[in-house]
Amino acid sequence: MSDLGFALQLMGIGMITVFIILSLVVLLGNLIIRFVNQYLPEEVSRKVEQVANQTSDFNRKKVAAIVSAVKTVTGGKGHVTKIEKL
Amino acid sequence: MSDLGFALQLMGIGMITVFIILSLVVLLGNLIIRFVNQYLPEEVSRKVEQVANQTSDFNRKKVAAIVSAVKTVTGGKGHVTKIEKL
Amino acid sequence: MSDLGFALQLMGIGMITVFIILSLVVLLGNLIIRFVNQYLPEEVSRKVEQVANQTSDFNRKKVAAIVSAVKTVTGGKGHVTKIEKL
Amino acid sequence: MSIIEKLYHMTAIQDIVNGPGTLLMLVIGGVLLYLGIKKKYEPLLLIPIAFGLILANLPGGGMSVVPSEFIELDGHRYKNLFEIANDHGIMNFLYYSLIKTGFLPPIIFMGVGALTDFGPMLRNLRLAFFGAAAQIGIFAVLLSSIALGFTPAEAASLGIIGGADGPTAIYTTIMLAPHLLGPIAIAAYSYMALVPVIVPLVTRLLCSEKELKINMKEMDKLYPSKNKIKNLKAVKIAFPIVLGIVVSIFVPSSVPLLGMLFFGNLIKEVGVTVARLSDAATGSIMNTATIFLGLTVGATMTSEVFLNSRTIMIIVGGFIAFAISIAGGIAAVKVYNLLARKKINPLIGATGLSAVPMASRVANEIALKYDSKNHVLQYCMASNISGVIGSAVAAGVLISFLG
Amino acid sequence: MSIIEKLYHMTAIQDIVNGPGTLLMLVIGGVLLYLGIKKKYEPLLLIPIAFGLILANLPGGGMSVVPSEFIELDGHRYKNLFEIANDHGIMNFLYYSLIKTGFLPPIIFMGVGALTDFGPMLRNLRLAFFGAAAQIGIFAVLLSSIALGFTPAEAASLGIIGGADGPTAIYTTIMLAPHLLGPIAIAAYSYMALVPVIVPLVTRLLCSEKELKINMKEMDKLYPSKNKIKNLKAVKIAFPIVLGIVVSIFVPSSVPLLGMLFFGNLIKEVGVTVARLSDAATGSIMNTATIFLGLTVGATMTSEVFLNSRTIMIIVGGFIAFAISIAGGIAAVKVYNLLARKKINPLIGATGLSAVPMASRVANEIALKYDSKNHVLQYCMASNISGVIGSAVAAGVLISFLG
Amino acid sequence: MSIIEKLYHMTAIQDIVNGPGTLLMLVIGGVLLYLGIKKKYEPLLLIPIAFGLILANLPGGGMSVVPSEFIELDGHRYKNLFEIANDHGIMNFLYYSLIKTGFLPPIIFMGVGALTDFGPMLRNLRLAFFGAAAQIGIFAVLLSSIALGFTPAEAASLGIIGGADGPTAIYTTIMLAPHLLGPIAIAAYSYMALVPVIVPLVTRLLCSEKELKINMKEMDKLYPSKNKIKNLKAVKIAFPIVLGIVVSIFVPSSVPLLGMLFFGNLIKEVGVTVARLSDAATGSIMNTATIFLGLTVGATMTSEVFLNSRTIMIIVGGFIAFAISIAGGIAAVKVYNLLARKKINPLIGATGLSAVPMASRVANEIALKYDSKNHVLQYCMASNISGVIGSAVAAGVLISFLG
Ligand code: NA
Ligand code: NA
Ligand code: NA
Repeated sequence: MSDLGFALQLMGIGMITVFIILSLVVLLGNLIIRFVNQYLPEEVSRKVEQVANQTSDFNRKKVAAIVSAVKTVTGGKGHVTKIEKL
Repeated sequence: MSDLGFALQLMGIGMITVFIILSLVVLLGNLIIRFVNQYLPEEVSRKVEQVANQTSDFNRKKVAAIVSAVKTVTGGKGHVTKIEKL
Repeated sequence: MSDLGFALQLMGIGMITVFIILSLVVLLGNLIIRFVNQYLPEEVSRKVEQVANQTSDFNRKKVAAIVSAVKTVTGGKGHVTKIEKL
Repeated sequence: MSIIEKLYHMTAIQDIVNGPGTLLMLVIGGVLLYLGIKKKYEPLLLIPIAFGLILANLPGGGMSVVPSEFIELDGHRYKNLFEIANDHGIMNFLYYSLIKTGFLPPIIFMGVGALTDFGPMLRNLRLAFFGAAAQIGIFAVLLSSIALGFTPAEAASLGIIGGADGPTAIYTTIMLAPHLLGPIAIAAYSYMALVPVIVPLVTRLLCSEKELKINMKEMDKLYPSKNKIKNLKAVKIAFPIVLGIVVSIFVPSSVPLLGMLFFGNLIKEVGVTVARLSDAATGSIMNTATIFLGLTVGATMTSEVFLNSRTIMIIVGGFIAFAISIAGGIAAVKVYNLLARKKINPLIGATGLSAVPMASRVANEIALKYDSKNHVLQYCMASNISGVIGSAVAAGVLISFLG
Repeated sequence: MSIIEKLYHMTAIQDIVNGPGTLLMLVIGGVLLYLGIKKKYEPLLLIPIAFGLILANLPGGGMSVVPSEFIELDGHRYKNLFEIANDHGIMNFLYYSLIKTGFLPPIIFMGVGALTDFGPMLRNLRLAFFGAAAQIGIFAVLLSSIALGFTPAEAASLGIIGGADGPTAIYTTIMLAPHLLGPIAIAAYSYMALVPVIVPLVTRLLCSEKELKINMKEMDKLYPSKNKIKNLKAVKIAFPIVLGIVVSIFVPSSVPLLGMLFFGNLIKEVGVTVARLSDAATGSIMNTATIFLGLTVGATMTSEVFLNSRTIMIIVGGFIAFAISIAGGIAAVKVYNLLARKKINPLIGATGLSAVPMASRVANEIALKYDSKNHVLQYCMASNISGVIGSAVAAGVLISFLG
Repeated sequence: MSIIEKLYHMTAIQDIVNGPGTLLMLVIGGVLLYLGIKKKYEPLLLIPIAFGLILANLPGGGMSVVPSEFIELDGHRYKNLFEIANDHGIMNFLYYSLIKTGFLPPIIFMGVGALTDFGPMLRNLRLAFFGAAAQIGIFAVLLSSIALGFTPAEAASLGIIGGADGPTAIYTTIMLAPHLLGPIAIAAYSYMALVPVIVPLVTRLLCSEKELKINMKEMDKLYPSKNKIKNLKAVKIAFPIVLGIVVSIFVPSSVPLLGMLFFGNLIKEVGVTVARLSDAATGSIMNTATIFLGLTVGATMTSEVFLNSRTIMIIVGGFIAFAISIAGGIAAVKVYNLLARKKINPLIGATGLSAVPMASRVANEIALKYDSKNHVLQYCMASNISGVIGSAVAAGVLISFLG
């Protein structure tokens, strides 16, 4: 087979595979969502969850840092008292 | 020698060695304590030392971070004014 | 050639090279400065620049940390209100 | 021989006199540094690549990567890493232990995974399809490159630039055509940096104003999706595991890339209990990998390897691959819109290319230009991230058939 | 051959059809992920191990560790790392450079050392004895495993699970029976995670309420110790140095483990002047080592290696080893209490097992359940930490005689 | 053989009885630990070196670096790293992969570069000259060492101690005389730690009070420099690029060191866009490299290698090299002052030695002692930093002629 013919075939195989896999992504994603909704709902409004998520991500590194820093500075006796709205 | 006999012997050697080493841990630990008490006492009450230790550990990373952060935000002119008791 | 003669020669080559390279450091440094002064002046008083530099260095790690930490603690609604002069 | 002569022979001046290619390479290194430093084109990679290129082209420094024939021995054996370091210096030690083994790109993909949030994609799963259509550039350029005389393996490496994903392009090239690693890496990262230019160019050529004004949020209101996600965390944890397994079954040769991507994503989503691991994956491991990847990729580009017509063809071909991929994504949306009532903004097709997250940001800006209330970022991210999977799958197919 | 056929052959579907073991392994991987993620059983290691296991068992991905015969050449020589990467992929590159060389466990022990505080042990040195008695499980299971048909080297690797210390178990197994690495690592980490179940079980079986109520602080008041530490910092610095030397003299084969442990501890105790080093040892080095240790250990577990009766025996044997070790520690306390006036709470014997610091926390909770004022944590930590030394010494003896 | 006999043979007691050198080495290790911990002599390196030395000298632990003949095979081939780990343990695995390949010193230099601020040098470029004169100690000691019977390669490694730069000394010794690595590294780092003693000693011997009172700032006011830097950031970015190229052309063999130094400096100066890279270079990479460099360099010092007259000569020779280098820098200033109107404080010559930044701090203190308003720190830093370049260039010359 010529290189070009082979390349055409490869194009076919490649694009079919990519489409199959991304179809599976869609399909399996939906199945996971349905499965989780059914068996592990833990009804959390998405928005709250998102914020919480974000917060906890920050928390881990930065809030912990600032809070413990303030604590340490003051030998465990201090905390930030004024944090106002922007 | 049978594998089982060998294993028994190994058990003996192993447990004896473990006991010898942990005896040495106890013995040498006590010797070090006595030696240090005698020649490098630097009478520091243990509790204070501990706190100091902890503080300095935190200090290094976090207090430095917060303090210099505040300093930098304010171009070296600012400092945290209110840190109150918890 | 004797090892000693060779060593003497090496001393000559070595010190000459070191002097050449450090002359080039001086020369090229001056050329770069002139070139930059002529074509990329961005007239910034050195002192201000230095401070800014330092600040931005700190900023990157620490100010970001403290600011976002405070933000996160308060869900994006808080900021540090009192930072006073030292 | 006098001292002066000895001194002269110690320097690399004679080499420069002999081969003026060196000077040209230094100029190219300077240009890449300029792009990385001043223009901020993917500086994390272009700066190390450029510096590696400069070091490699200064004769006598022993910092250039030698062709693999230099480390071949009789009987299908190779020099060991210690011998490579002894004979060819630390840059080859790094190259042959970290790059030629195919090690660093998967390691970087682990970090990419730990930085990737599949949330936007999971919330708009349908849009993930368009990450498939946007791989067409890879294969289109593969086809044309073969026609232009590249071997299939070389053509595949060239085409994969259209995947718009650095580690994927580098991994594929290592596996298929390592002698083209330098120019392909540079093209891949340069065009990713040029996404703010290329995407608007192609989009305006192919899309009407009306199409670009399609408002996804209103479409969502008109035709709400059935599956609300009730427990996002659980879904996000299950997703990389299931996907990892399925992809491994269907395209085994993409496992080193996608397996590590999904592993990185898993440890991110598991969260605080394994935060040590995701911190390492996105921090020290990824940064170290980036430095050594950049320096060694740069060090493959000696003048003999770089200064030839193929490099020009790679630069041109890479651009075409990018453009066709974007066009492919847009075309797929147009076809979809012909058939479906719930219309999709073609920008979501354009971002199927990947180049995460810059393509999405650029697409969002375009949308806002036409309608200042039309925020498409989250929707673009869906196809954008699926484009990463898409091109890694395409890479797996290519490696499987040509490797 | 049609496109569809080619496509099919690219996938691993046929392999799965041929070997149903793969599916079973995927289920096992899923269970381990569940234990790590949801049950939080040592997630830092179980999650990477489980993911490595899954990747290894998906045929065609080339992510499974090959038996060492595959890298042997004629004349007692081995493929070099570059060849291993070329022939067997990056997972074998990682395994044969980092694991089979015995490199990562000592590196992790350096981090463990830099995280360990010998303070509680130094303040209650006597209690360190009970870390010796709690190694009996190692040798008891060694004995029974030989009776069941394991080779001595295999039996030793199985027994060392009773040392309740991950890096020690892994290091010993690498040295003595690398083909059992996967199940032994999983058993070791699973049982360490199950310490909150196993310790109460054994303790309640063997101890009376009266014994569990023994209050160590009151005993200390009744019979105060003679040696108050006046300069804890100096003692803590001298301790790892002296211990390092003495252990090296008596059990040289434990030096890679204990030497690195004491080195890590030393740089921790020296403090701020070398904080860069201890930060690296406990941070980037240890986290990176953990990721690669987990993935590669997981990748050794292909269905051929894992799915056989020996694995079941290892799982059972490991549990017995744990239980006997705990019982041994408790028994030693009981014997001591027969002879001494200053009584010791048998929980301090139970924690001689190691599994730091979870065993101590669990023991403390048990004590508090019987008497809400009886805090034994600090005392438990003494034997708990000495148990780490104890099992590393036992490992040294085993490697010395069987390696 | 009885249990007791077997037990005895497992220990290293017999080896200690046979070779009393071991005990002496342990004492030396203890002294080095004392210097590092208590006296704070370069603790980041001396502590790992000392601990490595101790581990290496405890027979049976397999933690000592074996001579390179042990890894040589027939036909100019070497054992591969996997075989080295198998046959000689992890310490040799580390040594032969990271040190003997010349890998770690350039990696550390990358971190040094990312920590170095060329600003003070750029503001006082003229003073960079005096970093050249202060390399004379290297060559003077090279000369005398050859006279004392060292081979030229050994003599060069000894002389390079006078460069007062750890990674440079280690790199040169790896390339020229790896069997002397231990004592040379220790001498280099010890004398760098002793700079606060050596610099005042030599300075007071050679300089009058009047000279030490020369006030650089007033000189600057009297004879202001022509080139004010208008855009420091641009200059700082261009400088490492241009210097990297020029040095590579003139002394190619210094490229592994200086190329990496300038690369590290470049990513520092580019700033925030590549902060991930400079953080890695100065953080995880450099700290990890320091730990393994220290341990393995220490592990080369077995009693057979260390306990001989050459070690004494290295210790003495190193001191002389330091002293002559300082004197050379001072002499150059004196000559300059004879010719120029704008006088220079001889302390700026003394700091040409390098040992950044301690030499500058010490010099500043000396100046302040004579005149509490005479701050010379910034001026000293100029020659101080140029001394780093100077000794790396000298190293390049030596490697080029003797390697
Ligand atoms: Na893509
Ligand atoms: Na234990
Ligand atoms: Na120097």
